[in-house]
Amino acid sequence: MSASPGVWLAAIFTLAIYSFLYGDNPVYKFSEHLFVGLGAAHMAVMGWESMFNRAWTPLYTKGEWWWSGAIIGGIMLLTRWFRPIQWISRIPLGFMMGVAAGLSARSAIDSQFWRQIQSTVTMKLNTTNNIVYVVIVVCTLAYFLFAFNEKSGLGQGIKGVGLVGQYMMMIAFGASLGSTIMARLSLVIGRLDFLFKTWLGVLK
Amino acid sequence: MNGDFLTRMQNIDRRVIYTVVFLVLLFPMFNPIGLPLKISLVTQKAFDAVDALPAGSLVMFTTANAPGTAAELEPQSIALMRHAINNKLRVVLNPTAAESPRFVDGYRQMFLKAGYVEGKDFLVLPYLAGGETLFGAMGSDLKSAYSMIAAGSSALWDSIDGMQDFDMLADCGGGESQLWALAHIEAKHKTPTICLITAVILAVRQPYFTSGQYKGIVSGLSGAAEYEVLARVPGKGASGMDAQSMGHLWVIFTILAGNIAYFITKGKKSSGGDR
Amino acid sequence: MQLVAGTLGKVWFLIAFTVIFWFFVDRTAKGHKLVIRRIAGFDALDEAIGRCTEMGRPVHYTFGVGELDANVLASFDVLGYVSGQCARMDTDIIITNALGEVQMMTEEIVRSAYVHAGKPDAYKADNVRFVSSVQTAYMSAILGIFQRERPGANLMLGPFFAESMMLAEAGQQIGAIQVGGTGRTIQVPFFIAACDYTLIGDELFVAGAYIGRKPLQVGAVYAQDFGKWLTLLLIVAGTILATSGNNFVTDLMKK
Amino acid sequence: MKILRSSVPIWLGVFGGSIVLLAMFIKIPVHVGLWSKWFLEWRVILASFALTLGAGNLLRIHANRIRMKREAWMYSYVTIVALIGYTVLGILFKRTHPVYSFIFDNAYSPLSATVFSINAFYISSACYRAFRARNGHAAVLLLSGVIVMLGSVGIGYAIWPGFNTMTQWIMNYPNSAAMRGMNIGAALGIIGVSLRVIFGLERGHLGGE
Repeated sequence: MSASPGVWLAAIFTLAIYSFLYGDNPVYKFSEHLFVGLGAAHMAVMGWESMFNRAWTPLYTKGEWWWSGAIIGGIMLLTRWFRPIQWISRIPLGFMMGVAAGLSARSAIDSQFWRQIQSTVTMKLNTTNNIVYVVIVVCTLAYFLFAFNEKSGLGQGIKGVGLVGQYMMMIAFGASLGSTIMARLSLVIGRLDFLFKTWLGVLK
Repeated sequence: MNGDFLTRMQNIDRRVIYTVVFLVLLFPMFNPIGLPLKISLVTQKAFDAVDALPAGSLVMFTTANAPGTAAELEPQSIALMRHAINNKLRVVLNPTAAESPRFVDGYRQMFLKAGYVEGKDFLVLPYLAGGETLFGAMGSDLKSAYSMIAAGSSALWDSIDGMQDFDMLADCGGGESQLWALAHIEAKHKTPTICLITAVILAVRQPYFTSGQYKGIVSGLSGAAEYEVLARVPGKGASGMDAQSMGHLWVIFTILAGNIAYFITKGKKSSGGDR
Repeated sequence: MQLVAGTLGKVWFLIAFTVIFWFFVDRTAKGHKLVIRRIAGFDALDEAIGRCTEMGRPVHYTFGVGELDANVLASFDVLGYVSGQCARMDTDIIITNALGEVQMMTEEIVRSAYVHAGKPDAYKADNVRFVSSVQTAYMSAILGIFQRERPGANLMLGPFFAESMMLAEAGQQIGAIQVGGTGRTIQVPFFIAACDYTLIGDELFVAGAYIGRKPLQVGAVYAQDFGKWLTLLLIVAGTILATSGNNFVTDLMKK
Repeated sequence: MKILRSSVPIWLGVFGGSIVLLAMFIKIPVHVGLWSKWFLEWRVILASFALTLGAGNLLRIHANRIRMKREAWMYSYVTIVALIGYTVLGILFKRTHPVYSFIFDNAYSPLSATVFSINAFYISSACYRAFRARNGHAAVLLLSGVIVMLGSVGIGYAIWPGFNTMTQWIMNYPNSAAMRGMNIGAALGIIGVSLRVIFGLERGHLGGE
């Protein structure tokens, strides 16, 4: 059995969280509230450090003036705490939303849309596997068509193809679930390893 | 077996499932079964790519390892670090997530213990926030992205001009960082890239391996176990594999049992917990 | 002005997308009725809120811990609608956030939904909560909230990471009616396994159009559908041509 | 004033968003690329500031909880003390301080790892319910799930090597293709939603209509 207070503490917290699997209890509540506090604090510390390293130091020591935009924007965000001037925080907020949209659109157009099509159109339909692949892509995509009248002939057709796509998606979802179970079990194995090897020392 | 029992089995208390999961995982940890380990192609290729690097090659190890995913990523990372040490590679350690610096400290200790000199044979970069933005900045101008590192403070850092000087990029994480590595670094500098990931995301990363963008993938605890075998650095990965197999077997058993019970009692009304 | 090499195709695509977008915005604004197929996940929202009202339990709404992106924005449309309905039905809505900026935006959305519903005083600031930007801390807090405040509905729409499984299963355990939806397709299976209704990928992004039927949003759906038809055309034509040794489509897309 | 309150945020968003998007296509004028780089970097810093506000909100909610004596209010003290104490420690004495590291290693890390591992129990009970052949869809889900489960660990290989081959096939073809279809669809959705912001048509998140 370990003599290190740190290991004991870690073991107690591990058991505290697992106790939730039986039901909510004071020990879990304590650990949960502690963790939420620590988590927010760690993020604040990392955020502060990063702000300092990334924006303040280059601005202050190297004269990279353009960082001041970020710092001024940040201070504008903080007006949120003062009701009469709260509206000022909307200015950087609007900016953040815009940039997020720009960035989202950018990666969607390139890696998620264009390049995925590119790697599909180069497929030659000369093996069964490739034909299956292309058919599945087409059917799945058909499921995501929205703007049609379900009662019309075309609508019925799209719905039919989409239904095949739906079945294909179910295969994919099953596969994901199946392979995820393994990944998740590893995490418990990691904790058990800690409890029985590092803490109790009963496992070689 | 009567219908009542079967109905109850379909709505079995979760806590029973949980308890058995614990026991089933524990049993093989105490009594190793030694089930066969099949080396997968992705791991083999990852190992080959690292093993082919001549001594002194420069590797960038970007890691988003965090306590939540460490059970999978840590054994992989340690195996890779030990392989790098055995092959005398120079490594730049780069924590890219807010929770990673503590893990990088651990690798730093490993290198120091192996006789590496900090700043000459290996280097630890400070953590910078930014996620994708950071990868973009690294790809376009590594030195200015880390402009807070003073010139002259490290011989290794001074000898590097940018990502083009690296012989390999190894990205570790359970999020999107492997895609950023591809988009901003591999695409631009053709740096051979491997990734160390959680098994969950293997399904979505595999297409990038097939297309040759990743030279190899180490995925999950099984990937770690395979890498340990290939690199001859026994560690935590291999010891967990039996437990995984047993855990899986139990889950499959519950699913089959649940289905059999469901089909026998089909038509009867089942209450709750069955949505 | 000079274009980056290899982006000409994308530029043309974006231009076409924009033109079609505005064309249909114009048409809907002029009163043309445009159709959108049924999406069960959105129809279920009212049922979920109704059940909470009946049982006197709150609605829980979350975006997950992912970054501020298009998923969050699409989800904002749903949140606006749901919080308005909650205000009208006098049902509490708890929103848990993992990002500071999203927290601020949700405050604005929920508050104005309450104002529009004519019940500005019913808005409870303490129910729009920042929980944690640390994924696991966020999960642990949600487990607690679910056990202690027992929401009757759990709506999860946004960019989810591994917290999806835990949220959905925890909600299932307390018997909440659940709707899950995300454009991060890798998380969809977990919603499928534990939710009553799941919005798969793109379905989430038509939220605004489906619920609000505002011309602007309906226009976007038509532009999205144009993109899909174009993709289908490219894939079918491209693969058939590629099989016969003609790389026309491949080359076209490289330009 | 009204313009500052309602229109400026929208137009700043339009400006920021279009610069970032255009930088993908336009090489000259050089400002587009430079500004886009700045904007992306600013966003990261702004997010750090927003996180501070989030922490403030957390403090306020827990303080209110103590004040109103809501359920489990005593525990709110734990959150408040941990949040303030750990932040002060980290900022004044740096993350490298032994006490900071001790707490990180022996409280934060095990808590985080254990919470994450609860996923394993949850997914096994979710699968128990989901993998039931109630209808065609569920049957397909069940079948592919079980094959992949057997194919990805040693024991499946020991039972029948074919599981491994089948798993590889499912992963590389049906799974990969369906994921690709979904991704393309989702990408178009993202483009549609993002363009609405870039065109300045969205204002709900800023308190507007």
